[in-house]
Parts: sequence; structure tokens; C-alpha cells
Amino acid sequence: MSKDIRLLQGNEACALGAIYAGCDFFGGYPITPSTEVAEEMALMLPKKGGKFIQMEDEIAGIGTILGAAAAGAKAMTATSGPGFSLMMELLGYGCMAEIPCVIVNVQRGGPSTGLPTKGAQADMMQARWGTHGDHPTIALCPSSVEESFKLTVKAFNLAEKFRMPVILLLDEFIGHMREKMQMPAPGELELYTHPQPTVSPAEYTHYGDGSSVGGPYASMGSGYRFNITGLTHDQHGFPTGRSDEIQWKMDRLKDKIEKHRPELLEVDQEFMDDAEIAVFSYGGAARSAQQAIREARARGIKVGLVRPTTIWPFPDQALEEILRKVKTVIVAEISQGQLLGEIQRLNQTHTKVIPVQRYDGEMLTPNEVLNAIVEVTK
Amino acid sequence: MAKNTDVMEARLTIEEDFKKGYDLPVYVYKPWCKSCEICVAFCPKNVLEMGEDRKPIVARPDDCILCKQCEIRCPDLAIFVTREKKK
Amino acid sequence: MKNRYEIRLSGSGGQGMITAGIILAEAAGVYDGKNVVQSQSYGPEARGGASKAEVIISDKEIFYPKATAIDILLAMTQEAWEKYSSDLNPDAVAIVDSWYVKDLDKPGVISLPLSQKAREEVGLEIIANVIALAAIAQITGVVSREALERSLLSRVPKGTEEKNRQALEIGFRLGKEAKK
Amino acid sequence: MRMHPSYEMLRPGKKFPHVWCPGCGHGIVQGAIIRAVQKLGWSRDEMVMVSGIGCSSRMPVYVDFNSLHTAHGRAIAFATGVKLHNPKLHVIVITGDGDALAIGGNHFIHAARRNADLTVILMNNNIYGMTGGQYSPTTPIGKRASTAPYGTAERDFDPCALAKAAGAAFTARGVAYNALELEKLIETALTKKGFSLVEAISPCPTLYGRLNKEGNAVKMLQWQKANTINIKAAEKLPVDQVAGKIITGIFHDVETVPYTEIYDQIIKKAQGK
Repeated sequence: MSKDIRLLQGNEACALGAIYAGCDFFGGYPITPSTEVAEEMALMLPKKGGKFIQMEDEIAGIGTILGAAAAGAKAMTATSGPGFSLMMELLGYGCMAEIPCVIVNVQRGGPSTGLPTKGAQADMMQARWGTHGDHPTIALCPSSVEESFKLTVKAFNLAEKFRMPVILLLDEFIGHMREKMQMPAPGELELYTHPQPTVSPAEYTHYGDGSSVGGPYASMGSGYRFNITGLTHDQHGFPTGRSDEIQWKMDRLKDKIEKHRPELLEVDQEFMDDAEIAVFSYGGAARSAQQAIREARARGIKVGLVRPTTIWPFPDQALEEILRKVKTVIVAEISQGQLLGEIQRLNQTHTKVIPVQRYDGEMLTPNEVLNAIVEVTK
Repeated sequence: MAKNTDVMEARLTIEEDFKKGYDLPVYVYKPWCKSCEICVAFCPKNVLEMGEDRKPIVARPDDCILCKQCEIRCPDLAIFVTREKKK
Repeated sequence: MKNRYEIRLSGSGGQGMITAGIILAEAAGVYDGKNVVQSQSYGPEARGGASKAEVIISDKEIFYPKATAIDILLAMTQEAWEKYSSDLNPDAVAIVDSWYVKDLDKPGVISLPLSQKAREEVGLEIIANVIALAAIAQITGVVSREALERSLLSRVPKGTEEKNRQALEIGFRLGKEAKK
Repeated sequence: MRMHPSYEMLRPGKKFPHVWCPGCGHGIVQGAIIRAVQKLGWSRDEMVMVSGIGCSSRMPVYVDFNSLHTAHGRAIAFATGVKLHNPKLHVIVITGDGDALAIGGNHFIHAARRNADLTVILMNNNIYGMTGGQYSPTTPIGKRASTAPYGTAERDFDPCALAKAAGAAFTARGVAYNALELEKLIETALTKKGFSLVEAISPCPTLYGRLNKEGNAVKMLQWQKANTINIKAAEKLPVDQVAGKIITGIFHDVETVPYTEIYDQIIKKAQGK
């Protein structure tokens, strides 16, 4: 079979990745710069017998995918900036009710309407803390069109396995640029779909022990009747005010991340074996960092790149080890310092940390990163 | 005080009462009754009245015409007619 | 032959610069097997006013996706020329539309009757972008003729293939004449 | 012996009585819904009850259907997803006047517009009960609420007229007092294709009744009894005898092709069939 190589936008690759992952429901509201995801899904889903619906706003967009997912769909929505803000309440609902779905946020400049057609990386903290209350978060950050495809597939797998919304944190730079990629053949990438319960309906508990990570859970209409609520609930899904049951639920949510960090975390490293300087970057900004470190290496500077593709949960341990190992860390991002704050939190060894930031709607340039690297060596 | 029970407990209690010979045309499952008096007020034959425990009692069972007005209007599913109307 | 080209296609909204960028990127990336990144300006600034698409074509991996020093510039309007011709490489190839771009403040610019030929020979001004792509391919060799044709024909609406082939031929011819 | 006929539809393991106040009309509406579904003989596995937030929205946990208690105002959005993904399911939305018409007003009108195949039971008690008696989009002008201590300055919505204007296939109104008529309206609405609305006027004696000196549950139901006119009777009466009354019955009933069926056509078209 000949290779299927296509020129795709990051947004299109995201939509194609969703289809590859088995997504059969998309609900959303158009917003720049994420709209191509919706347009592609509107075109492709009905061909596969799936459903696309354009809702009246982003709240309805995430609401309708949560409903579809409760009824058994692999569901996705896509949005940007203001739309992501509107989705925050129901993102929390998805965490509490443990409903798998994928939420794509193609980041644009903000706050408010901000820069509809220009990129940013300033929603990292919103992805983590935007909805209220203690809750788990999984967010993935692609740096290329191919990664946009592959991390969308991974987002679906994690959503299904961990029973929760997973955020794909794209940015306008990656979402809108076109690169070629080789389409994975069917079966080439691993797909995960959660198992269905095997116990009798009378014995079934929707939030029973063992169902939080990789365990079975039922869909509405499958013969298992259960209650779902955004209220804090017991293992049957019934609202509770009992502190022991509240504690159980909150620990369940926390533990599914905390006890499974290794399989969630992914940190890409380049030229780090002998590096004395580490550039920490992710998403669109990492493209500039990748070029800058190559130019610096050509000048004989021992610099490497550390690029988390899982940004939440934050890869504390891996980055802390690097902070201990290198002399200087440069944090390159397209925001006023969200990745930086996390690095500073981890920096117990007081390694020198230098921010390189840009937040004028443009990408960081390789020169901006390179200058910072060169400055360190002086 | 109302006691919280689930529907299985309610059914068992009611069945038990019938086994013991309960024979009135209307049954009140008291744990679920909130004493709103709707059943008493809208009974067309004045069969019910409020007891000392603020729950309805079937005071005039012979007057009951099995119309189920109490049953369909009870917000708490705490009262029902125990016999079907003869057709 | 250089191993990396930064190309900017500029004009006004509606002249098909973004489509041209995608066709060029696909030709070089999918059919010629090069590494390629395409980006463009979006939103209100791309409607009506000056619009641009950028393509980077390289034998090596491309990291930073935006153009910084232009090797090939196409300007289809005077406004685009003025807005987007400031960061040309010293040896850059600059091609402009002879009908719309009259004031040239740099030497060595190749001025071609792209829109004029589109109107006169094909009867469709909109197809000037295809003529331009063919001329670029002919003059710079940044993309093969075969790749350009395959990419173009895979993207154009059904029923317009013949007109697009005709436009390609015009562009190749203009390119050859310009090289002499 | 005869058991209470609604008990077979109650959620196993859930403790009763439910959370509603003594005499709250919501329990009467719940009874009417249960009886309507029993009459239709539909399998509980195929029933999905979706609600938002508020007093009425607590209903789904008590009924042994698939149930989805969502966020404030968003029930219809969730329900649209459930139904579109699995059109075989019968989807009932349980909502209140604040939930459906204030925070959820946009979803309400758009579901009617796109003719989402849902049955919305809007339990209208003219007030926010759960949060302590604030005024809602259906609190009549001049009536008191905790946030309208001198009476509201706002006009109220007519949910049935709103839904019809937005494109609903079926609209009807019933009152808790006339639970049998309400049951019949709900049964009819459930069998309708497309977006159907039943507005159930449900007294809130604890807050609305007390704040507006309308008496206890019994007095409020007696008021309903005296002030409700079926639309068929109302049409024959002079206007002055109808003013200020609650009109019940079916207001709007048209045959439509629901959204889910139109989307099936879209799928066929996309697949070139």
C-alpha cells in the first residue's frame, strides 16, 4: 500500500485524529481560530455515520457532547479563548460526573476577545484551574501538525481510560499552519475504548471500585440504569452530604491522576545528554526553541530542549531532575509566564531560570531564544 | 418525624400490613407523608381527616368511592387506594 | 539549487494567494517529497486589504514555521509590494504583476503580465494565481512542473481542469521568457 | 391487595420522601409523568430523564430511568446530545421556570427551533425555590419575591407562546390540581415527534405562597381549581371572564419531521446513498 501523505493544517489534523480515534459525535460553536476543526468534523462525521451539531453557544457545545458521551459516544468539541472560558463550568461537570470527552482549545490572544486571529499560550493555567473546585486535569500540547493528529488520538484514549474530559491545548500557530504528515494506517496507532460492565444491572454501580481508571462503565440505554449528577455523589451516583463519601469521591478523582502519572506523562528531550543549558518550551513556542538550539549547537553551545507534550498533569519529577542537572534553564513561551511559574515552583535547587516571552500575537522567533542562550554563555 | 426509607422497605411494610389484615380502601404509608393535607382537602367524600400525628387517617372508609383523587394528588406517593373500582 | 526557500505570495484578498500557497506547499511537500510548512495571515486584515501566504520549502526539517528572509516574493498588488518587500534576501527573486504593480523601488524585479494574460487568454482574472505559480516554478525551480500540476489538479473544482492546465502553460511560458 | 402503582418506577436504593417541601406541586407532576410513561408501556431502559438545577431538577434521581442531573440551565443541551447520539431513547427534560427560561433560555428556544426530539416538562412555580424565593422569568409583575421585596418590576414569559414562536411542534399547559389532565397532556407530548413542551403549573407554598400571601398548599390548589379554564371552554367565553385565569390544554400541535430524522437524511446524503 502506498503511503498516504497529506498537507494538513494543525486543526484539520486534529479533526482527522479524532475520526481515527473513533470520535462519532461533535458539538460546538464556531470561533476563530478553531473553526476548521468543526468544519472538518461537519464534513467527515456523517460519512462515518457519526453526528455533528452546531449549538447555540459554547456552553451548549460542551453540554451536548457530555450528553452524547453519557449515551456512549466518543465525543469532542473545539473552541478558542472566550469559548473556552464559557465551557469552564461544564468542564468541571465532566470531571465530577466522570464523563469521557475531548475538548480542543486552539489558544488565541486574550484576555477577552483579544486577538481572534493571532496565537498565544496563555490558557495553560485556565486549562488547569479554570473550573472551580479541586479536580484532575489532563491537557496535551502538540508542537506540529503530526502531533496534533497523534495527541488527539491519545486524548481520546486517555479520556476513555480515565473517564474524564481531556483537553487538547493547541495554539493558533500550530492550528493554522500546514505541514505534511503521513496518515497512520488503520490499526497503526493504538486505540482504547472503555470496557462495558459484565455484572448484572442490579449489581452495577456507576462509580464502583475499580471503575475509575481502565475499568468498566455503562452508557445510558445499555440496560444499566444509573443516575449522573454534578452534585458530589456516592458510588451509585446519588447526591451525598456525608463527609466520608465526599472524601471518597474527591480522593477517587485525585488518585486517578496521582496514581497513574507515569502512563500519562510524556516529555520530549532533544540534545539533553550533555546539556548545560536547558530550554523548556512547549506547543508552538517549542518550534522556535528547536531551531534556536540547533543554531546554538552549531556554535558549540551545550544546550538542549525539554518539551512536555503532557502539560497537565505537570511532569514535576522529570523537570525537577533536569533543573538539578543543568546550570541554567531558559523558559520560552508565548505568554507572560505560565510555564515559568510551574518551573519556579519546582526549582528547589535555585537553578538560574531565564524567561523568554512574547505576547504580542506573534510567535517567538528563534533569534529571541538564541540570544538568550548566547547571553547565558557570556 | 418522617423516616427515610427506600421503595423496597416501603413495599415490605405495606405488604406486611396487608398480611396482618389491613382492609381499608385507602392506605397511608406514613414514613413518606409530609402532612400537607392535600388528600384530606380534596377527597370528594370527606373520607380522610388529619390524625393527632399530623398524618391522614381513614376516618370514614365506607364513604370511599375509590376515585383515587387522594392518590393522584399526593406529592409524596404516600397514599393510595387499595381496591379497584368495580366496572 | 538552494536547499531551503522562504517564499511569500502576496496580493489582495480574493486574488487566491492562500490557495496558491497551499498548492505550492502541497506540490513541494507531498509530490516532490520536500519538507514544507505553509502559513498565512488571517482575519480582517486578509479581507480586502493586503493578504499573504508563506511557504518554506527545505531538504531539512523545518522548525520555525514563519518566513524571516524571503527568497521568493510574489506581489500581485502595489500595496502588497510595499507592505511585504522589505525583508528580501539579497539574492531574492521578486516577481510582480505588471498590471497592478507600477512603482518599483528596487532593481532586478521581474514584472510579468500575470493578471493580463489571465484575462486575455483564459478569460478569468482569478486564475492569475495559477499563472504566477507556474512562472515561479519555471524561474526558480523551487518545485517541479509535474508536482505543481498534480497538486493543482487535486485541489481545483471539477470542470475547471482544462482552464487550470492552460494557465499553467501560460505561466511556464512567461517564466521561460523572463529567464532569457 | 393493591400496591401503590407508581412504586415500580421508583429508584431502588434511593431514600424517600423526596426533597420537595410539604405540598409542593412538583411531586404531583412527578406522579403524572410516571403514570404517563406507564400507560405508554415504554421500557425504563429506553427512558432518559435529563434535568438542570433547581427544585424540579431533583426529580430524575427518584425515578428509575437513565437519569442525568446536569448544570443550571443546560439540561436541554445535554438532552440534545443524548437524543442525537441514540435516537432510540425517549428523552424527557425536567426543568423549572428559572432553569429553562432564564439561564437556559437560549438552549430552550434553539432546541425548539431545531425541533430537537425532546419532551420538556417545565415545572413552573413562578419562583426560584431551591435558593430561597428569588423572582424568576415567570414571576408575574408586581408579585413579591426575596429579590423583589416591593414586587417585581419585570414582565413574565409565557413559555408556551415562546416555544411555539421558536418552532416547537407541540405546546400544552396543565396544572398540578388537575393531575389527570396533566398526565394526559404529558402522555400526548411524549408521543409527539419533535420538540414538545408541557408547562406544568406547580404551586410553591413554602416561598411563593408565603411571600404573596396565597396560603398553604391546599389553598393554592384550591385557587388553581377556581381559576383554571381549559382552552376549549375559554374560547367560548368573553375576554373579561378569561383574564387572569390559567388556560390549560393543548395550544399548538403540528406534525413535523424531528431533527434526528433530518440528520439521518444528512448521513445518507453524505454517504452518497
